[in-house]
Amino acid sequence: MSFEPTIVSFLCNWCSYTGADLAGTSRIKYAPNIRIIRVMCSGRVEPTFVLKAFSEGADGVLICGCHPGDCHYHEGNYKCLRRYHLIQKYIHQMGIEKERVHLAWISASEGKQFAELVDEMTERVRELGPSQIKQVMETFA
Amino acid sequence: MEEPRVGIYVCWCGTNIAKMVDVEAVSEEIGKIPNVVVARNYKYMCSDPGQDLIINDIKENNLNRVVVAACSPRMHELTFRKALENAGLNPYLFEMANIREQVAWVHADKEVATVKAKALISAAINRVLYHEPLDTRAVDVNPATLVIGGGMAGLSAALEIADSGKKVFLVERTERLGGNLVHVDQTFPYLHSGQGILSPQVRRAVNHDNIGLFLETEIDDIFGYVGNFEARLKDKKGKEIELKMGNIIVATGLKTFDPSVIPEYNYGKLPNVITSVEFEQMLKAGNIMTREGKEPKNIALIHCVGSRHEDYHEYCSRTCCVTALKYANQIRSAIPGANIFDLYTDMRAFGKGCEEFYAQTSRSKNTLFLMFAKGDLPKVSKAPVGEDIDMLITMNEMLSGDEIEVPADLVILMVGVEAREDAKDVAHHVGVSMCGNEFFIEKHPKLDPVATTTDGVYVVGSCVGPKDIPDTVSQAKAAAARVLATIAKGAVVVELTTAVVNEDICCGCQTCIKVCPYTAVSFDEEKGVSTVNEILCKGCGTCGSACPTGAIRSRHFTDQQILSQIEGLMAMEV
Amino acid sequence: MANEKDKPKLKLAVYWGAACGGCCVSVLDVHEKLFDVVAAAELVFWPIALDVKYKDVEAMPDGHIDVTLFNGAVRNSENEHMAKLLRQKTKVLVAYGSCAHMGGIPGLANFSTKEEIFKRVYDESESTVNPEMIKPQPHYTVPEGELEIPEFYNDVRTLGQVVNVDYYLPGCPPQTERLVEVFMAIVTGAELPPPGSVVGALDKTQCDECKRKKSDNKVIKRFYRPWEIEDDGETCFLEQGVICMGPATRGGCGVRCIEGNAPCRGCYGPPPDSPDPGAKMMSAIATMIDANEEEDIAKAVGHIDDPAGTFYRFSLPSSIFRRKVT
Amino acid sequence: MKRYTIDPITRLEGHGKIEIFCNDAGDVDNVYFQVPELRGFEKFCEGRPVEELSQIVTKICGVCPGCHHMASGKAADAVFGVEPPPTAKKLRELFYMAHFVHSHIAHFYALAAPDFVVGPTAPAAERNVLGVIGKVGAEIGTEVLKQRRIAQEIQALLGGHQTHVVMNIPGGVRKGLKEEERKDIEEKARGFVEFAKFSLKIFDDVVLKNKEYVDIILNGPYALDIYSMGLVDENNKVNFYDGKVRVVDQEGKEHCKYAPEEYRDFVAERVEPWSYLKFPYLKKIGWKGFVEGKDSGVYHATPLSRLNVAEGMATPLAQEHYEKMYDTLGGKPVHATLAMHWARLVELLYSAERCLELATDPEITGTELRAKLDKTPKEGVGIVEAQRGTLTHHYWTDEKGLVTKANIIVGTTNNNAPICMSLKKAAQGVIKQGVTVDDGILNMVEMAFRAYDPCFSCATHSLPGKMPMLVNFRDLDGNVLRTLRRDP
Repeated sequence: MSFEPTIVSFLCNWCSYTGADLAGTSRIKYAPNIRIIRVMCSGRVEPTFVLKAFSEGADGVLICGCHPGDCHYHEGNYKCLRRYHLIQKYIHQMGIEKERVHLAWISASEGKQFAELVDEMTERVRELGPSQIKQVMETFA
Repeated sequence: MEEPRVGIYVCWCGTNIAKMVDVEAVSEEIGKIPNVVVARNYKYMCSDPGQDLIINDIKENNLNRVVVAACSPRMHELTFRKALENAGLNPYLFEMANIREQVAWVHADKEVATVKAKALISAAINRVLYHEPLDTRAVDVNPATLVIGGGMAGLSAALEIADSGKKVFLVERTERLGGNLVHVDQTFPYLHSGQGILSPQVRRAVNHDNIGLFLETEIDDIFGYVGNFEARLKDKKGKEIELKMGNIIVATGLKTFDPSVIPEYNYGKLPNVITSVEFEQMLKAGNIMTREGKEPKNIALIHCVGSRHEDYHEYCSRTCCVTALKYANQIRSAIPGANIFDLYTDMRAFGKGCEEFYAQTSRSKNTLFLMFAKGDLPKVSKAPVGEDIDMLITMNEMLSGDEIEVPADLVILMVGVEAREDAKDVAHHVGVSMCGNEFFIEKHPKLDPVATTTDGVYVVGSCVGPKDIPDTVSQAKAAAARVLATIAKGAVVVELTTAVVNEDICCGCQTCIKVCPYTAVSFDEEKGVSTVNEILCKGCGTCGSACPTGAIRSRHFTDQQILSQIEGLMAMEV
Repeated sequence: MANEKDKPKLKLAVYWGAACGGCCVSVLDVHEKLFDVVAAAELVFWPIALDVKYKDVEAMPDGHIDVTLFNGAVRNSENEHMAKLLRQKTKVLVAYGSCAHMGGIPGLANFSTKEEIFKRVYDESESTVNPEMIKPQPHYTVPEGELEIPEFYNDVRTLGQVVNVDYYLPGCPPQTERLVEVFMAIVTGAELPPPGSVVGALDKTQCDECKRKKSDNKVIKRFYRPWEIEDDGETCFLEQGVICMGPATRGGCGVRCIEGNAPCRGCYGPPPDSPDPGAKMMSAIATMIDANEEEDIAKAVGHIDDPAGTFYRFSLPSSIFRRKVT
Repeated sequence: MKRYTIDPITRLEGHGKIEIFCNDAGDVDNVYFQVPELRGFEKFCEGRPVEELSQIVTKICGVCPGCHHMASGKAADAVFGVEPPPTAKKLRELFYMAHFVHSHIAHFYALAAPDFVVGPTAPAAERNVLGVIGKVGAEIGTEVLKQRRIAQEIQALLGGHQTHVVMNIPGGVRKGLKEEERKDIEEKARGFVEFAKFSLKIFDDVVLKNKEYVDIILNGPYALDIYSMGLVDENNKVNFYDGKVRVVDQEGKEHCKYAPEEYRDFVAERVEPWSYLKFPYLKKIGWKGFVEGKDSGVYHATPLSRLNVAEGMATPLAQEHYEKMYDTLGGKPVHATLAMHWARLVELLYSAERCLELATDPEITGTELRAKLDKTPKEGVGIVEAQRGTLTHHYWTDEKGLVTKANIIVGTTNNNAPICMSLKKAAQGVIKQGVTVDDGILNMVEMAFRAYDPCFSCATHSLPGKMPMLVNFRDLDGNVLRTLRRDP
């Protein structure tokens, strides 16, 4: 049986989560590997959440926010973008592939794009294979 | 904290969820999770009996936490929070798991979908364990209202409110009121004069004691929150005007599509290809003629110009079809002998009296309806020299199946409508979102079509999407009614899902100050700590995520809640 | 506790795992007060100072020792054995210093595997001549008999990851005054915080005590290494673009590094209830970046050299990830 | 065969262990000194910014962190290819002298003095710093602790952090000295000089005036016929902070004199499977095992070896005592292990005098603290003389100054082989057929070990100073027949 990755996703309430809802109301099918957590703004997403997701066994983390300039809170998505870059640098240093964390902009109307994004991300992570972090946690001694 | 007693309710949503998620199995298994006291599944949780289930359980099993697994929280979170309130439980001790939009509707394998549903629910349970009761706060409502846009929508809203004796500031960027209707000669389906409808309204607005009118004025900035907005306006001379209001109605309208981008129609190249807007001018002036000043013998109307086409706009502009019918009638009465060719794809004549109008028009003589396939546009070209007509239109006529040539001296393009390019700025000032085609998004397309996700801000008329006059006016008056209701209440309730500073931890590094887009965080020199203004704070949580000490908590989105939710997501892995 | 007079001397033990000795020195740094301490407490086990052997500790009844100050991380089998033994024999086990608390500097070894470390030290080291690729062995037979040394583990762990710890006393090393405060609190039977708490450190972080000028100007265009700037000696390091762990590091040390014009290094660990010792500061630092364009942000982040070694300098083993994935 | 396990939980990178094997006749066959811990700094320094290392490596040893800080700081200067301005160099050395004063005071009074002041065979209970105090008076004990504290206050003032110093930055130091601070240090330095002189007087009164002790030093089983290593300035005078490394042979003839960056041509390290600590030796001579003589590359780097390689001390009073020592012990070089205590006191006096010189140097309060860094970082070696031996740090970095490789030879490591050999000799000298091994005997063995002031023992500074000692008499299978230990 092929490896089925688990992807934890953080979506901002106003654009991305609404976009995901739209994918639903439009009945667009996408990979079931994603598990979504709603935050009010991508600016709420901080490294702790990403690290926690990996330590709990996530193979990938997908963060979505409003398109640049469209943030419901003006600039939250930029704050997220800044953290995203540092998170990637950090996890890379910790021996985790950068690509396991991905940030994308999804507007309230981009249900289709969201579905495609989930499928792409799922494939990307499937190719990377299972994340080793959880195993490290278990064998840590 | 008291021992958590959680109630779980899995909704079938009729068959919507039930056909893709094994709701029985889910509620059974979830019932085994520690702290879960009751786990039920029911056809429609949002229905009254559904909500009563929750209310009774809260009372009988004294639940202190509730999780509903159903549709998107954006749909029914408030519904269920109310239910908790009715049962005497703080509404924030509730969490929703979205197993419809995020599971049932997007996945195809029932087994997998069921597993995922469990994961989402266990995450919701983990989260709700750490929910805390939150207060709400009532703030006074400033009785004045700002209406942005002086078109039919803005006018109607402004007058409705002003007539009820409340102050209105009506802001219009151009030098006159009326918006697009100004250009319209007659309106469908009853051929009332546009002016006849508009001028009395404009006159009343201009002279109304309760309406402060600001022409040639634009919004410079808006800040504040429901009940207490502050707006800074700039007029043409650059003069700044500061206003305070409790509610805002956005009625910025739309503009017509520019057809010169469509090669097939040669608009701008062939002088006798004109837009419906230009044709309205002719009708108003009362003389229909070609550029050469001749009376046209053959007149063609082409529908869906810029509408219902993936290269331009995919949506239907709603008013063009019936407008075309209106033209057919007006042309026939102006030039009885003229041949009228109506080139359409689908004739969309919905709305009161419109279908009848279509029937009546099609029965009349020398009006020929020709159908082209969506996307297969007719081509307008200059007629060869020698012919005594100006232009030829070649098209694949669907009903006959023939490729035909249509003669034309005058071609009228029924141009569609689109959002204004400056809609973005407005959206930003008032904090409303826009959909893909740049029209504003309503709070809920069905249940709350004039409100927005920003409390106290309403969107009406064509800035939400193409509309005819009756729909526009009814929206405007609906919004007016909503505004008047809040003014009547005198106070609105604001959620306190805001950031809060733990002063025992805050070290005064001041990282958070510049992070806040609403200047809600300030530094208390005396105490040497940051403080959050709960009314200015909109609860985005960015400051909490920027705080290096963890002193700032984002209420209802705390680290503990989210981290616990993540654990829950993974707990159900198989 | 019983009243002052007839109170028996406090039975005190001090032990190190993988540590540098600085913690022991910090105990000695009570200086002239040493005699008072010796008067108040009976040192029942302090290998560096006293002739008390493992065997003697094993012979003690459970809970015989009132307080053990365990410093150092758990790096090898001996450390682990002693941690478990002392837990058993001690009423109040204190993880003393950064290494026992969070893994400390030795915890940086979790960037590498045991094999990588051995390879570097015993094979590749430029001054080492080891053609036979000899490696130290836990058991090795010499002509005269068998020799034993402890087994070197792959991971460095904190004391709390090996045994149940009553209190954490942070610092590299802990400021001696803090030790004396805690020590006296125990001796005088003062009210102690709930087990698992950090003692001898403040809840507020360094900035609260830091004398440097700070403002809300926490926006950074470019990050600098300390040697890249002319430190004016009085402005907040962060506002000069130099990463300082102060905002995310408990106070209590007397901002000693900053007093020496070096940015705080984080040895006192994160404030209460931190889910991870470095992630909050990482988030704060990233948020401070004064750019919205992706490439500008990437450029700014490019100047944050060694994020893992910076934000987890003393706490890698206690971080969410524990160690590098290899 | 009998096996004696002397299991002192001692400190370097971990805990030390001594295994003494005796043959059936009861004579010592062989002795193994094992260091059972490794932390792997050489590996995890990789990836760190080079300026970080001077703070990270202090954690190699919290007892002599200042030495690692200085060696690392100098290595970082070299990586950037800069020389710190004079003021910076002098501030570093000033700090370093205080570091030496603090360390040497503690070692002498807590570890060495008990053996002589109280007596090597005196009851163990008395043979500690408290015993010393009993002999020479309580106010001295207090004075010892006070001087040590003062030395540490100076380190804290200059280094920011009293233990894990943050003074150095590539090209200089982070903090200058104010005039009032300088005055204060000058005062304290005068105190050091007085105290150092006083300490030498105690040594003179208690040790040198006691023929028995002098005899132990000169004729006890405590001499090793090996090479000596130490750092010297351009006049071949002892220097701790800067200069070249000089090695002399058993007759005091120069074997080599190398600049820091050349260390690999002269020193090599050997790995033994029974210890985590490597065994350095002179590369050009080669490793011949744990043996003495000109053909064996074994050398020691101790106070005694430092004086052996030098042509004198750079300060007047220290020079006097330097000459006196060699006159008394019969000329240079001296190989008597126990003479290290005397040498250490001469160094104490030098450190105190040098401290005073620097504190009164007009340049010391200068404001030019850092050299400009305009070269691309690459590679650098930094060498200082640590209390416990020549300390070498060698770093390689990428163009951003992030460390790609690090190699470190720690002070005590130099003496790893000599310690094994001294212990064997001492053991062979005192544990013989028919001799019942008792407390005094064990202490005789221990004295050899302690003389090196290996970093692990110095952690016991100013506490009742006595190596814990346990001897197991085992049969061939290693079963314990009888256990002998001292009561504290």
